[in-house]
Amino acid sequence: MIFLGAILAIAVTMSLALVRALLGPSVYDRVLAVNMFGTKTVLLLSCMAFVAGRSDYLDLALAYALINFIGVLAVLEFFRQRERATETPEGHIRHPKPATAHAHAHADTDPATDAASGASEAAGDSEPGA
Amino acid sequence: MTGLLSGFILSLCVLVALGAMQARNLFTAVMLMGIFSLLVATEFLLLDAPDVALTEAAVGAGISTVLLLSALALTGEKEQSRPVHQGVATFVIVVTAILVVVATFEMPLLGDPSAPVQTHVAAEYIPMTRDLIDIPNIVTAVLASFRGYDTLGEVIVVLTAAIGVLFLIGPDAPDPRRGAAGSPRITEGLKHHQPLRIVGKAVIPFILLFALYVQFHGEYSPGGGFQAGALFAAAIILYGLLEGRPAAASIIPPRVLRMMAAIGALLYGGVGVVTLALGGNFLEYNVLASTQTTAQQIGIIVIEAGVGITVAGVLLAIYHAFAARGRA
Amino acid sequence: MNFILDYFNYWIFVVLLLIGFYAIITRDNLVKKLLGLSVFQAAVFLLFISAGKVDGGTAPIVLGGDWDAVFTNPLPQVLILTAIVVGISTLSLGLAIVVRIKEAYGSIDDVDAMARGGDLRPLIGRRPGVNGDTPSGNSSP
Amino acid sequence: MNWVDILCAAMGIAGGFFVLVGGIGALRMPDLFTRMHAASLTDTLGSLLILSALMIQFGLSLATLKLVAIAIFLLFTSPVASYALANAALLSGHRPIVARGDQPDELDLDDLLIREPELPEAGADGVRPEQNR
Repeated sequence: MIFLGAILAIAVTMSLALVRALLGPSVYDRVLAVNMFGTKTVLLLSCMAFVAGRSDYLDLALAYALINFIGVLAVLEFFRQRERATETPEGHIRHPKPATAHAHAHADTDPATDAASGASEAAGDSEPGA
Repeated sequence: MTGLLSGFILSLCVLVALGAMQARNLFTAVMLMGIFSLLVATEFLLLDAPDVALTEAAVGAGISTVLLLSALALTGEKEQSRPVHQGVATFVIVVTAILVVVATFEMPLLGDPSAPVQTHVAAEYIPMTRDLIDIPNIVTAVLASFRGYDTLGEVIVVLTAAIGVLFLIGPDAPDPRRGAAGSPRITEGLKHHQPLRIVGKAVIPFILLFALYVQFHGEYSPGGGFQAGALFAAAIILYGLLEGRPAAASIIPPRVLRMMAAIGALLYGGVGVVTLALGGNFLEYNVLASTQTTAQQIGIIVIEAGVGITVAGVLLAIYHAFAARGRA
Repeated sequence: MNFILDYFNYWIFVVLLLIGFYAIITRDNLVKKLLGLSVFQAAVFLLFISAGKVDGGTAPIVLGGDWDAVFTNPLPQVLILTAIVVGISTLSLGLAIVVRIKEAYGSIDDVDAMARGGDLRPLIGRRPGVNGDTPSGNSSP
Repeated sequence: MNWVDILCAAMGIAGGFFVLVGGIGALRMPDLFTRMHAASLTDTLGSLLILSALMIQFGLSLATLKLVAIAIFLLFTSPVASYALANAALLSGHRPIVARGDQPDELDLDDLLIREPELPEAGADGVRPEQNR
């Protein structure tokens, strides 16, 4: 019962993070929410281990913490590959500010991006539905 | 209190599943499936199944996210098509729903000790584990000894799936883009992020250590070959993400991984052959040593090692196949 | 009301099962179908694990040699533990097929149209080695 | 309830409070970077408080060692993951909302960002040949 308050707060925070993951709007928000959710799961499991009186459940919490980190890195690697493979990353920016367009233009003049887009054109990287 | 928490987790499960299925962007769907997997794993723990929860966390939330993302990098993340067959689908769903709900009324209540599932063979396993095998983790005892044939079959299925994946997209499969002029050379990983590299590389040995702990302490705490194999694979994949896939391939070359996948299954089957040669039945561990519990424990440790080797080899071979596809 | 709460976990499993099933039928995108399959699969896993739960029981790992405690049924846990690993193997096999379809047809949506076209040649592909498929010295433009 | 339990309950509630604040911040803040800020900062403190309370409750045992491992792990990976995520978001063209002036582009972040170095010419670099076989 000692950790009732903590468990309650963690459970509520899990649902808040979930709402953020469902709402988005950008993919980065979702990744942030997934990361948060993972941390909260680790805490919840640790508390559950205490409540159940079984310290072997802590192995699980440890495994979750490790796996969560790998998940975030996999996402970052995915972003990096996408930046390389496609000229403009599509569908992940719904920023209300007009600055977005400018930022994009800026990114397009970046030599690295140019090189990558040239490469993907040369490869005939077929877009879906083309 | 556990019941309330369980209900809460299950409700979140439904929400996330709905969100994942509705998302038009497949990346979003994969992210939500990661959360879904964590929720399901937590629910497994609430239902007193720590071994299953550990497997789901390592495999479902970790490896499966990595594999789905590397597949999405190859196939694109936008869902182009609109939902189809909605009328037919609604009809099928309603019929299925009615059938399943009617069947549900026949189900015993959650936690009923007199439910049919509790009263037959399962009730025998616990005292038999105490008398014949004497290891604290009953799940491991059932997995590796009482239902050893079953697990051997599962290991073979996992191996077969990996063979299928390697036939389809492995290094020997036809790949129109490999070596073609201008194909993207994505080999560097996250090397340019110095903080990630430092922290990540500091963490990898601990993941490997933890994997070994889960493997060899699996008779005493949640764990075993399946979980340890997945965690070991996760550690190597982490290295591959940080330093680029070729670096990971230079630690354990894919050739060795394929051999590992086969050797693990062979080790498992080999124990069966040895017991046959010693005059027992297939996978009858009792002939391995003079006292029964020692013989059983030897058998369990060896076949769990086989399972771990196979699972690690299979998952890593699959990771390499996806990550190397279409790259120069 | 009591009756709804008694069977609450079963209702959730039914709902999850149907969500997955609906996605498998109505989504043409192949990756989405596989994700639907995962949800469906998770519902079955949850059903099995909850079948093994015993009131007042604890996880089937003996603490401190106390063999007389009430334990949750280990059998469904064993079945599902292996099924999860088999599940990811089949998922990756499915993804491998999807990747090949994408390479051959340029799309992973609208599979019916591909099937009607009946042209399987792109899937068969070229033999390795034809396309400069040597381990080194590749990718020179 | 002795004073240790009361201390642990207080730490648990304080940790829960910070975790909750982080959750509310992640939901209510106006843009990605403020959300990230809310989430990652409170995460660290909240997690540490809750885990320390658990450590005190478990006493000197293997469980405490595992909790220490979890705490250290979260302490290192969580900020690093936040950093990398923010970097990826900035690289992709997200810009934080700044209060002064209406031109967020005045914020020149280019020198701060860590970009992937350009790939060298094929064959001329030190990348190992593929080891697929």
